[in-house]
Amino acid sequence: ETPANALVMAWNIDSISTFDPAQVGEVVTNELLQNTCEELVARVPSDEAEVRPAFAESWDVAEDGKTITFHLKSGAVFPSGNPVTAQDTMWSLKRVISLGYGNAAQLTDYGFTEENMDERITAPDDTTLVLKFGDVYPTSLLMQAIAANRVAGTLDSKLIMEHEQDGDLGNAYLKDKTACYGPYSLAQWNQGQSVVLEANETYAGEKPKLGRVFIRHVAETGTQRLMVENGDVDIARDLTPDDLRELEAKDGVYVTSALKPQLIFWTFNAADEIFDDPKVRRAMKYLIDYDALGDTVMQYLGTPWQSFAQSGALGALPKEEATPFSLDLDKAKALLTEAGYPDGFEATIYVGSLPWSAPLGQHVQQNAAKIGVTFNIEQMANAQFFAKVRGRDFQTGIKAWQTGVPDAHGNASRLVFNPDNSDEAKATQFPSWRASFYDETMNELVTAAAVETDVEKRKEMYAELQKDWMDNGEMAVMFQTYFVAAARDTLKDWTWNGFQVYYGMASK
Amino acid sequence: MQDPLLSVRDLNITFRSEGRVTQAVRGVSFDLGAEKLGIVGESGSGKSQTGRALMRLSPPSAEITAERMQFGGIDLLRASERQMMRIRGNDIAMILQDPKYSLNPLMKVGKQIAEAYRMHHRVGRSEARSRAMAMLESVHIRDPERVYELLPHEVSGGMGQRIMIAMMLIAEPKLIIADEPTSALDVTVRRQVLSVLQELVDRAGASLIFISHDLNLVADFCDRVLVMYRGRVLENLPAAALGQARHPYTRGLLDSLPRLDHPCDELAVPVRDPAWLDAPAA
Amino acid sequence: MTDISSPPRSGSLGTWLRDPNPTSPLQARLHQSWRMWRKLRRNGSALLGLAILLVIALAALFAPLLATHDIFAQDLGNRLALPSGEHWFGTDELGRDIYSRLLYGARITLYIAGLTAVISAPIGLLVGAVSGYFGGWVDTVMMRVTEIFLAFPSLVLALAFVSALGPGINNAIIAISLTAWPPIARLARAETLIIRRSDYISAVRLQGASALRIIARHVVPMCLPSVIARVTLNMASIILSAAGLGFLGLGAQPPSPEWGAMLSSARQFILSNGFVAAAPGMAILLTSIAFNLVGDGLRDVLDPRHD
Amino acid sequence: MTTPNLEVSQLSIAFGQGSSRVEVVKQANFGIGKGESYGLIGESGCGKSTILRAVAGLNPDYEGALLIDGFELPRRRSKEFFRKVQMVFQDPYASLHPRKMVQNVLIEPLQIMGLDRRQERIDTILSDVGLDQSFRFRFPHELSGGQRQRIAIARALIVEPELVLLDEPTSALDVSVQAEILNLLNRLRRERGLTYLMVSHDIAVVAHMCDRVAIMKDGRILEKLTPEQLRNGAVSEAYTSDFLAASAPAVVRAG
Amino acid sequence: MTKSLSATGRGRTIVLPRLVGGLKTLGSVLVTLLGLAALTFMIGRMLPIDPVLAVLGDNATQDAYDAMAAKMGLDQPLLVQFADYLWNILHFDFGNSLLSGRPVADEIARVFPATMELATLAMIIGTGIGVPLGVVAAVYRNSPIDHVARIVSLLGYSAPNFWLGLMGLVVFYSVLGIVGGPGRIDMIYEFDLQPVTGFFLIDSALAGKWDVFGNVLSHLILPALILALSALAYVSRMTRTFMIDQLEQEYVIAARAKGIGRWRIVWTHVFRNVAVQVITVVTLSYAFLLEGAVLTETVFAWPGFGRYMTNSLLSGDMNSVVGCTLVIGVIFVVLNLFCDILYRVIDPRTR
Ligand SMILES: Nc1ncnc2c1ncn2[C@@H]1O[C@H](COP(=O)(O)OP(=O)(O)OP(=O)(O)O)[C@@H](O)[C@H]1O
Ligand SMILES: Nc1ncnc2c1ncn2[C@@H]1O[C@H](COP(=O)(O)OP(=O)(O)OP(=O)(O)O)[C@@H](O)[C@H]1O
Ligand SMILES: [Mg+2]
Ligand SMILES: [Mg+2]
Repeated sequence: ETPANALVMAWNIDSISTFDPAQVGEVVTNELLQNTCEELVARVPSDEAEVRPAFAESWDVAEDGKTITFHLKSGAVFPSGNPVTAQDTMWSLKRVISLGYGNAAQLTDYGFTEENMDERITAPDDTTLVLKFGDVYPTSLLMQAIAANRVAGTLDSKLIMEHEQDGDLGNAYLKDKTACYGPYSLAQWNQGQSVVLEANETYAGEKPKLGRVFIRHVAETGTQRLMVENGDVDIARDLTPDDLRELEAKDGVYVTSALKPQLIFWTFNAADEIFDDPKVRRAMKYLIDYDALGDTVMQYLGTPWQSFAQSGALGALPKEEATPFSLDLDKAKALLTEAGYPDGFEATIYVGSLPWSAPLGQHVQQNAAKIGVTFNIEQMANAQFFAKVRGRDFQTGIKAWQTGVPDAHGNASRLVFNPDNSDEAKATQFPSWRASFYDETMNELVTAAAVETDVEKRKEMYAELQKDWMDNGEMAVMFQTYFVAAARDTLKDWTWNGFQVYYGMASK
Repeated sequence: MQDPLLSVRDLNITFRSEGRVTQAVRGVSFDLGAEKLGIVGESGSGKSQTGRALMRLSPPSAEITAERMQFGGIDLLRASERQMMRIRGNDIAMILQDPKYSLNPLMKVGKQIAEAYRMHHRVGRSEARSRAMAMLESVHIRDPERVYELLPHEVSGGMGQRIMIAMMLIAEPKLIIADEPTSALDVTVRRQVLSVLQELVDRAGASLIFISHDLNLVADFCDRVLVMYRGRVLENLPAAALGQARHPYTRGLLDSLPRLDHPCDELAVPVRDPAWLDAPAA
Repeated sequence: MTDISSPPRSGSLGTWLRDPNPTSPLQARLHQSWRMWRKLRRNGSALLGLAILLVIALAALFAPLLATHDIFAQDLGNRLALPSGEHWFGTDELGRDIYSRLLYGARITLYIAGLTAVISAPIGLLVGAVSGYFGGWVDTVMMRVTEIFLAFPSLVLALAFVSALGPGINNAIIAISLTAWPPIARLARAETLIIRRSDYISAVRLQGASALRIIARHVVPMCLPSVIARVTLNMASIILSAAGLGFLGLGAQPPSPEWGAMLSSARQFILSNGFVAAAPGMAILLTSIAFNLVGDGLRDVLDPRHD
Repeated sequence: MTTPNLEVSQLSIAFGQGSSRVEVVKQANFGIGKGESYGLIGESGCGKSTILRAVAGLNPDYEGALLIDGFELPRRRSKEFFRKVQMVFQDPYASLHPRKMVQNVLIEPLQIMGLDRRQERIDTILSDVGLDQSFRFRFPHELSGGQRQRIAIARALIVEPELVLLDEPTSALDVSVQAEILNLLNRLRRERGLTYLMVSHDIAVVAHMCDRVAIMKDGRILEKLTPEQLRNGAVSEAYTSDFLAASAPAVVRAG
Repeated sequence: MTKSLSATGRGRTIVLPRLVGGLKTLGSVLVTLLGLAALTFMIGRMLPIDPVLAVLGDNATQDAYDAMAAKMGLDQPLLVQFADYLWNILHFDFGNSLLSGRPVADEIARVFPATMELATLAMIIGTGIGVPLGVVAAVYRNSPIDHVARIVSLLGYSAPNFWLGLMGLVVFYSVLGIVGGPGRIDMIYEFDLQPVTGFFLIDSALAGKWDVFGNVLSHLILPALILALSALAYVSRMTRTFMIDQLEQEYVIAARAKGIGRWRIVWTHVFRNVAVQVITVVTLSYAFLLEGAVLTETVFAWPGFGRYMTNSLLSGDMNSVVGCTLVIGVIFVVLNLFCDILYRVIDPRTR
């Protein structure tokens, strides 16, 4: 049995490598940071597209739409005892830009640069933070992309700067520590072993109901299942569909899920002679039995989805329109014939080591074989796979991508927009660039939609963009995935949505 | 002659392995009183197997039959393993050919001797130790205190053989079977070992079966000789009469030895006659 | 028509074989093999192992005839089905017939296990024999190298192979072989240390034989029985480590029905659908046991000490 | 006397290092003429085998000189040396490779020496050592001790050496087989004009076989004698007479 | 005067060679380890796995990537990196883990005791059962006991560990509830235990917290048993082989001729003669267990060495991997040395 005042979780937390909000790029630490660092605003648990006040009690947008002023909580105190001020928040935001890790894009995408940040990010007093933008962006987008993002957490600048090494702005210090204003703070992290969070006494927001969060690293899904069945953990995070199905039927355990902004797709490298032709790429999209996979291999894990704008995002198409393709070998064959491959071709699919990688690969492989296309599957470690894809060194690959914004722009700016298709540009953070996909018209549309403040007009633009992209884009999106977990009945109020997990609301 | 100590009638030993049947010993019979009996014969004639059968130490693949194999009041053929354990070492002892292989290489030789005594006598360690020491002295080992502590690889061949003898005779058995106890030794050492053996036999009044292929040695040392050929006893005669042996096989063996006193160009090689096997037992 | 090469009638062939006084090297060799065979035949467990291996080999050979389904054909609607008349061992996570896949998998699995043994045993044997025979600094150096390989993480090596030579089964085999030889070398060295002191080695040295010749022709054959036994002991771990490399792109890639790969992809269904893992697991287990039994038997037969 | 076939001068051999160093052969000197048979006798462990092994090159760490036909031998023996000098070991059970057919045992020296007419030579040598052709395809475990020793002798003689080193060639065999082997060795020496250096601890055997005998004790050569001197007991060392006394036969033959 | 001279002379002849021998051994050991480090490092740096991506994630920009690579020192030429690395190693600095940023030595010190505790218990069980099993099988060679022992040990050796592990968990943890389940210790106790040695059994015993000790043991026992099974299989097989060889020796007959009972002969005479070989086998399998039974550790959520190394490797964290490799190297070298010395101590013939 688990302790009454603690949340005990079994989770594969191998991927944790740092707790620096400027650097964190993966799901696990992101979730932990959400619960240790309070952002300016928080997403509403029941509707991720909406935000509510968090560290910022309120905000107003200037007439010209280019300046947002946040009014912050007053009298807040860091776990270290230092007072929390708007200067800390400002410092934290600038720090992300200065460090220039992947997360800097959350800010640089909206015009912040190291040169202009001192002028554009300011804290006129202890409780006021002002952000100035060069363009007019939809406020909802900015709230989602910046204010609710981990980059907008408030770090304990004084404490951190005491531990600065070689001008790293505390990056080394934050490797295994949190120094944030938020509901919990990190008490202990042993790589590949466990993470312990403890509630902060000084946190002025809603007090967490469970004083301690204990995460045990369990890589084996079967083991996770046994632990939750036995009541040794309250919730298990990495279960397989088949285990989930059986657990759901059992007493004492329930299955909970939330659709998350992650897409699983089959990407094609347009630099490859074969996949340069949109017809070929389109043909591939008819090789996937989306529904059958969704009911079997991907049950609980994902739901069929084919557009870049994930379900739930502003601008996303309704389900029927976002899933125009279905398994149709004849159509695929016809398209290939049109493209000049009546007898098929031979190519390679790279897959990583996630549980669904190989089954999905084999599925398309088998269907492709039926129309004369031979795919060879090569499986490899994820880090190796990433390197290949980022190096444009692949023909096709099955991969996932997650955005941090419940807005079509989040993915449009990455999966569709390609700033510069040349090799030298090394726009490696753009899946579109990785796949050598460049479309002038789509690029323009993405840029235009981002600054369109008329919501309806914006939605229309995205609808147009999605249709075009689904037909001609560089990837066949297959699924949008779920967070899914099995929890004990004793664990109540487990609250999450696709973007945020609210440990503090859980109770027993 | 009064009741013999050991009486063997029609001893047969057969090996069955891989479908091949080897008759190692065929119908061997003899009686043994308080005397030294030599068993001679060429290699493979069944000497060792006969000796081992008496102690029931034949390999598991051996099949032993006999009309009689009586030792004192005990029927060796039917004795239980437990009974045999008590007999071995205590009533019948066996000295093996090569001390190099017959002593446990990792155990102090003294301990090996003391162990043999303790197996049959309920005594403490120190008692057994002093017994072993006395035994070492009685086999003419000069510095028993030191030798007691040695390991088998640290003693010479002759010394090793004397240690073997001490080990096997410490429980004062009534019957000693010595299987080629000296053939690994060179001539000078051989004499010493034999005299030690002789001394001990005399003192305890034990009977001795002495197995060897050296006719000279047996003639010199034993009272009576069995000559074996392919598992069969061809001749059973007093050792002193070996020079007058009738059987061509025995004569052949004698002639095949090079001799210092009779130089010759060519040694005689014994001729063997399969008919000997069918002749009535000696 | 006469065929001069046809063997004599079975009766006379039998006597010719059994003749303890062979008149030609061939007859002598065959006579020797015949006697070994007789020895082996009396060894019940070795025979059982041989029978199992034979069954597996035949299954591999006649897989196309014995298989009931296309091993690649997926049927998502009927995935993870329990064993039935239609699918004797059930179906896997993509609805493929496990029984048919096992049959075809035997080919790849035997290939991997066999080839690994065939590569690693000679390397180990050679290193061990050379090191033991020469002794001195040669021994020191070679044993240190062996130690390095022993301590070397096999995954590092495997990954190095992917990067250097690319993925594939054959590279996996090489990678596994490279980590499998050190224990064999140590064993061979220990045996050689004893063998090199024997008179028959001195005797060939007195024939003027070169060290190479002595090692290859005289030392190696004597080490062989225990090396064989040691190699067969490794079969299960070879198959399993080949599977362990699968997710690095080494070894059998999906949709290959290699047993180890089948087993490792069935891992996530062990609790919910245990039989998916059971079939390849049992196949590996049986093969390994069979190899071991045969290996033990062969050692007894080949080892002249047990004559 | 002509140049001796083999000359051993001031040969000393030690084993071990530092404090565990023991000298097992101490300044041995002797020479063997062509066609002569020379015996080395002494108790177990006195260094007889060590001398033979040194001559054969199996033991390259020695001091002193070994000369064949007047030329000093290099430490690493050449192939030519092994054509001239061969050795027969004490234990026929250990000196044949358990997995090699007789045919292969005999053909190997021919291959190494690059000799021709191989099958013919094997035929000849087999009949010379008194074995018929059916033995060609047998394995050692199918042979008796005496037969094995014959094969070992055949192996040594097949390259037609001049000098044969015999290390107790019969001590592992029983007396009847010993007689056969000794006769065989004598016959071969006569027929081929071989030179023997023979080691034994059996005085009678050495006296029977050798033209000259050296008695060894603790690594030293005590004295050198002829067989006649041995028979007559005309020895100068007490140790030798002890040795002789111990070897006296007990069986007095009738007639 | 002369006396003291001769005494020193004697001393020198005995001590000097030993000293020289010892130094030689030490030297070759160091060379081995350096070779090992060099090989691992060079191969590791050529691996296709990119540590920068492992740290930065898939989404990083190229600028961030380059900055990180520079920070990790990966932008230097390979040889320079290697020289740096060697230089550090010679100062006993194994660098920081690329992934966690903590000193590799600290990380290993954390995970290694977990594995060592597991492996040690497994080895004690495996040896405790495997050796007698092998001995009995050898004594009753080719009897049903022998066959059963062989098949059982073969099953243990050939069954995939992760399967055994999960099945063990299902039966003993889920259904019967008699063992502690995954992890080293129940969460409730995790904070009660101040790590001193890193061996939870010892730590809890030292602290006198016997309830914690019991809990640790209940977690340890199942994975240990599973690992023990495969060790047992190997140990018993090898023991059987060695025993059969020895049982055929002449001194066994001699001992029987003395009237010693069969089992007394087996244990006091024969077994001592195979002890060295058995110990060699045991230490070697211990070394392999210490190298980490990755799958068993995964199934039992055991925060051990094997998993740590595998994970480091798959993330391209070569500093950690080389550190781990060196640890394994030292283990092998030390255990080998230990066997050699033991051999000399137990078997006087080799002296
Ligand atoms: N374990 C066995 N299996 C089969 N045959 C055996 C076995 N042991 C001995 N023999 C056979 O039994 C016969 C007699 O052997 P034994 O050892 O008694 O001879 P021996 O007279 O002692 O000879 P040696 O003088 O060589 O010691 C031999 O022909 C031998 O081959
Ligand atoms: N390789 C070696 N290392 C150390 N000592 C050795 C070695 N070979 C022989 N000796 C020792 O050298 C001495 C002489 O041995 P050698 O074999 O020459 O004696 P031998 O006269 O042939 O005796 P035997 O009649 O027993 O064969 C012995 O004390 C032996 O222990
Ligand atoms: Mg005998
Ligand atoms: Mg000798």
